[in-house]
Amino acid sequence: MKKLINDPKAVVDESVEGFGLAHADLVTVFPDPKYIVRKDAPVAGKVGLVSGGGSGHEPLHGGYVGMGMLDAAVPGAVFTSPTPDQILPATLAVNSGAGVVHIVKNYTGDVLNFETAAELAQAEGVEIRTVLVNDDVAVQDSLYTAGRRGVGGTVLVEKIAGAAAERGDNLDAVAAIGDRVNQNVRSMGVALSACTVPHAGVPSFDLEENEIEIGIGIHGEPGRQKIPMENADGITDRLLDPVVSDLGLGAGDKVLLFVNGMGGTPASELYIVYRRAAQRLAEQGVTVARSLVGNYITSLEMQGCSITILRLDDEMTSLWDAPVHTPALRWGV
Amino acid sequence: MKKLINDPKAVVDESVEGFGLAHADLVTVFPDPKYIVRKDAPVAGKVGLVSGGGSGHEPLHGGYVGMGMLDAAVPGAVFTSPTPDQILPATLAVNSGAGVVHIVKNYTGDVLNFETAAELAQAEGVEIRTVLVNDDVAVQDSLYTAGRRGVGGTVLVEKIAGAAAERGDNLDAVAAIGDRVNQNVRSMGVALSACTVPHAGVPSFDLEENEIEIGIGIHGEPGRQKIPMENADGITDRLLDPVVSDLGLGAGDKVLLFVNGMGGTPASELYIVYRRAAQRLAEQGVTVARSLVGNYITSLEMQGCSITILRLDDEMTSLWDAPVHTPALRWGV
Amino acid sequence: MGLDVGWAVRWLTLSAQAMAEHRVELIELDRPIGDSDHGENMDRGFKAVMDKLAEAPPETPGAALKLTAMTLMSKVGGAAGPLYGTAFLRAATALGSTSDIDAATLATALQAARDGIVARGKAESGDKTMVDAWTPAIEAAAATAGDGDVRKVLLAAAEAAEAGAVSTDPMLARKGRASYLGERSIGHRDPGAVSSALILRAAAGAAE
Amino acid sequence: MGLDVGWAVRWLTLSAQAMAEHRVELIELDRPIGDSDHGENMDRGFKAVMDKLAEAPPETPGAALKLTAMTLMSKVGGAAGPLYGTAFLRAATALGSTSDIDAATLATALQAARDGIVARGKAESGDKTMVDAWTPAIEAAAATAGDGDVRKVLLAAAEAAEAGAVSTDPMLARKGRASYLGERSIGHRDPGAVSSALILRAAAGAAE
Ligand SMILES: Nc1ncnc2c1ncn2[C@@H]1O[C@H](COP(=O)(O)OP(=O)(O)O)[C@@H](O)[C@H]1O
Ligand SMILES: Nc1ncnc2c1ncn2[C@@H]1O[C@H](COP(=O)(O)OP(=O)(O)O)[C@@H](O)[C@H]1O
Ligand SMILES: [Mg+2]
Ligand SMILES: [Mg+2]
Ligand SMILES: [Mg+2]
Ligand SMILES: [Mg+2]
Repeated sequence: MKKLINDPKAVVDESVEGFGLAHADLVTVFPDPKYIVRKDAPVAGKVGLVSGGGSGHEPLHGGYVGMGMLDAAVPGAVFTSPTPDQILPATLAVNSGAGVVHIVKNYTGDVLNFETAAELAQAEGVEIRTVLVNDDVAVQDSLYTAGRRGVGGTVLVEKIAGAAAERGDNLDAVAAIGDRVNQNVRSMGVALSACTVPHAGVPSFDLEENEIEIGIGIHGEPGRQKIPMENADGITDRLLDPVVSDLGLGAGDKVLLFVNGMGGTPASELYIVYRRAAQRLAEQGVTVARSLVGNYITSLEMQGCSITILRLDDEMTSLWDAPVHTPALRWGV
Repeated sequence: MKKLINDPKAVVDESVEGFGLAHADLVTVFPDPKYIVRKDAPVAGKVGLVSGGGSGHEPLHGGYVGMGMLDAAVPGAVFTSPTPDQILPATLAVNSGAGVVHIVKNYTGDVLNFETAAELAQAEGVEIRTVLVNDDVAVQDSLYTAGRRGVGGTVLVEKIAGAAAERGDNLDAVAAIGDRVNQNVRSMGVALSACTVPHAGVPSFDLEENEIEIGIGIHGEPGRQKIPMENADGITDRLLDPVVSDLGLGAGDKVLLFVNGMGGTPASELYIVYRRAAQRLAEQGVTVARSLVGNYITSLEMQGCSITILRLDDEMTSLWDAPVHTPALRWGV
Repeated sequence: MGLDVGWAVRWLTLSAQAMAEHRVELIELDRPIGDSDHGENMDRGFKAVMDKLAEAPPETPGAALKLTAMTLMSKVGGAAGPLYGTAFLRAATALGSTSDIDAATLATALQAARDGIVARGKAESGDKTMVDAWTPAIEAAAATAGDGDVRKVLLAAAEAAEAGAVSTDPMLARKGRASYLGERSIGHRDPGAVSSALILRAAAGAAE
Repeated sequence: MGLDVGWAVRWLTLSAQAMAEHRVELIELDRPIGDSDHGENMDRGFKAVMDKLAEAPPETPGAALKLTAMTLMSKVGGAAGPLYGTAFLRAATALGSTSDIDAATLATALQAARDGIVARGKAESGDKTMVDAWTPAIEAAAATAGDGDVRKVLLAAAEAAEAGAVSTDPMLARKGRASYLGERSIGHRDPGAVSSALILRAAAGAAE
């Protein structure tokens, strides 16, 4: 394991500290308990948006704190959901009285910790709504499992719900648009290599030189199946097809196509995947109205990518286009 | 070698095609000879800015084509400078009559090919100025070598010269500000792993499990020396100190601190490096007035980073802050 | 002779030792069917419990367990943090302010802990989670409580939990991160069940 | 008997074969002291030359070399593209419209090629570049030209270029990418010197 780190136990502390120094114009970092708050929070009259989860997915979530997106992010240890004693003060810090929406990726740990924090916040008089993100089609959605994971769709939920909050939507409306994004977004990922959690020191799964793992999540957890290495077009089809069919996409649909890098894959390769996905969608009469290509929700230094598609309507499109000013996503301002 | 590619010989073609599809609102891609042009080029009355070089450094240079930065980018084969028959039409396409500045990283191949293209363009009546970027302190600057390489500073030259062109500076003025940035910027990089050029199929150099390569460039070329692995703070100091001393930085100086990822290193690690660098600069009384952290000039999937420092004056600062709208860098608009 | 606050503190201390010793093993168990952090999480959490115990020594076993609950909830994160937090909190509540725990109270407290885990995590027996260690453990505790010997209760619980952890090997996971793997989760032992067995073994050890 | 356009086309064809055959070797040579692309660049360039020759067969040796120059300049990129492009262009200019190259003209054309490389790249002998193959090659060509035998000139040039390529092993690079390595460039053979020797060997082979 070669990493640009000091003490493996200090990775999150030092990284978040550096993040706070680099983006002191946009965010304030609280070190203990650790959370990241939009510089001008709480914004009077605005619904607050809080998300969080294990670290190692940067720029998610801290990189999305700022105007038009999150009011606070709560980073846990690497790949470990944060604790209520972090989530609660973050929630209180961004509550202007209009209530707070928790955006939670559907993992047992995240759900349980946010649940506790929401109870505690409500006990302190803050109205809470929770938007659960579960867009990963690699996982069977069933009553008898933990359900689908929240992956790439999370970025889109945060952006669009954030824009709704910024324009002044009320608590229920912000949560509703977040839910609507979640209902219309699906993702699937692939790993060409595993990642190494600093405190573990060994790769999170084993892959032969000629194997890839299809259907991975974002926690270095193994995926749906190992298959022999294929070329980019073949891999793209394996990710795209289940996403398209789960969404029931067809001619006339307008979508946002998001090709996400897992951290260790160069942009040039993501564009090769994007090319194939865009061509396939065009063949099916689906219009790619918006695009996002890059490392937006990662798994440390894992090589691989995920494809996320959001079926757009006019409101989601205009909320996507609305100004955003965060360390990792910025436009219109 | 596991990569998200199809035919290794088609990597640049397919990647640039995907890039053009994803950013069709900002750029036009010409496939053969290959170059990328700002959608609204030539901009009447504006000096044109053209840069280029080998592919594999994405988002450099194509990602910086757009309002406030480059008018055209010319991608060569992976790590191979482009040819005059690409550079010439790119130059002609962005010439509004106000002349064109070539921003050239100081590598023999880039210099020779841009030189030929400049001659050909001048023969067609286009006034050309060339800004040579050579900011890499890892290389001895001497009359008896190819001189210092152009690395991280290139991004800053392109942004700041681009802003000068956008505000209407004339040809000599744009070239002059580009030169001024180059004179005030220095960089140094480290590799924790090598990268693999697709057509070569083997890593560009060998590193033991416990070795790192200090002073690498951006072409997978070996660096100044191999040393045993160190922690992030130690590595940061090895990069920062030569940059600071070569620039002659001292108390009272204002700088832009740019921590760049080489492609395979997660953002969290870059912020650990940023933290140390910012702390060390603060100790020396140097003010970090602007920051940039992320993958902006890469070496395929190489693990590692570079530190670039630009000594700022008021004009450079305001040109840095000026609006920019490109696929990879965007603010103020 | 019941169990006093000294036992509770010894229990937590032995648990902390066990988490430190088995940290790598628990990480390794969490690797094939999870995200390689369970050992790290538990070790971090129990180290924090030790710090808290040193800062403000509790006066009753219930207070010790409540302090443990709050610390695990705030330091562990992940799935295990809230689950163990709830378990210790419910056990603490069951104990109330008693300073001398008899066998029946002990069995009730263990039952409350297990029920807390189930209430939070909604897992059933056979879902390949820590519940598969706790359920046989409380059954064994209930079966032995009649004898009135707290040590015997704890030993029975620990042994049953260890067997329960082993029993997760052939199970197909239906809760937590391992459930994403479907069939591929079969053949691996659940890390949370193993840490649960270690904690119950520590409880027995503390009563020696 | 001088050299005609048939020789020129055979030369280029054999060069293209040599680049394809030695592609991996040239990439490997470019790895420790460069960026692992020289073989790929040369192979791509000479394949393009073959296509051009097929499209519009040249009428004179000079026309063949000019077409080669333009193609290498537009297809190779890197340092080698402009350098070889200039070399072939200067040689073509030296040949003018002659359709029958005698030994003296041949030596002059080779000298013009070398001078073109030096004019573009500013390298001196001993800088560890292709110049270290070309300089001994043109010296050998000049020394043998007096005999009037073009084959002898080409063989002498090829042999000298091969020796010249070997002579780069102990040199410290002062030009091109290898110069970044300073002392670490010592002990490696310059890839451009090797490709130059291959091209000159092809020239001799074409005259057999
Ligand atoms: N719904 C659940 N009910 C009971 N136990 C669970 C549940 N989900 C997960 N667990 C337990 O938690 C353990 C994993 O804990 P840990 O690795 O610390 O958290 P995470 O899965 O968030 O990384 C599993 O081995 C399992 O025993
Ligand atoms: N200034 C120079 N003069 C002469 N030859 C040079 C010079 N710089 C580089 N070369 C030659 O070019 C070769 C490298 O070519 P190539 O690998 O194709 O280009 P690049 O170095 O741009 O990747 C070197 O081996 C050397 O022989
Ligand atoms: Mg976890
Ligand atoms: Mg090259
Ligand atoms: Mg885990
Ligand atoms: Mg090369």
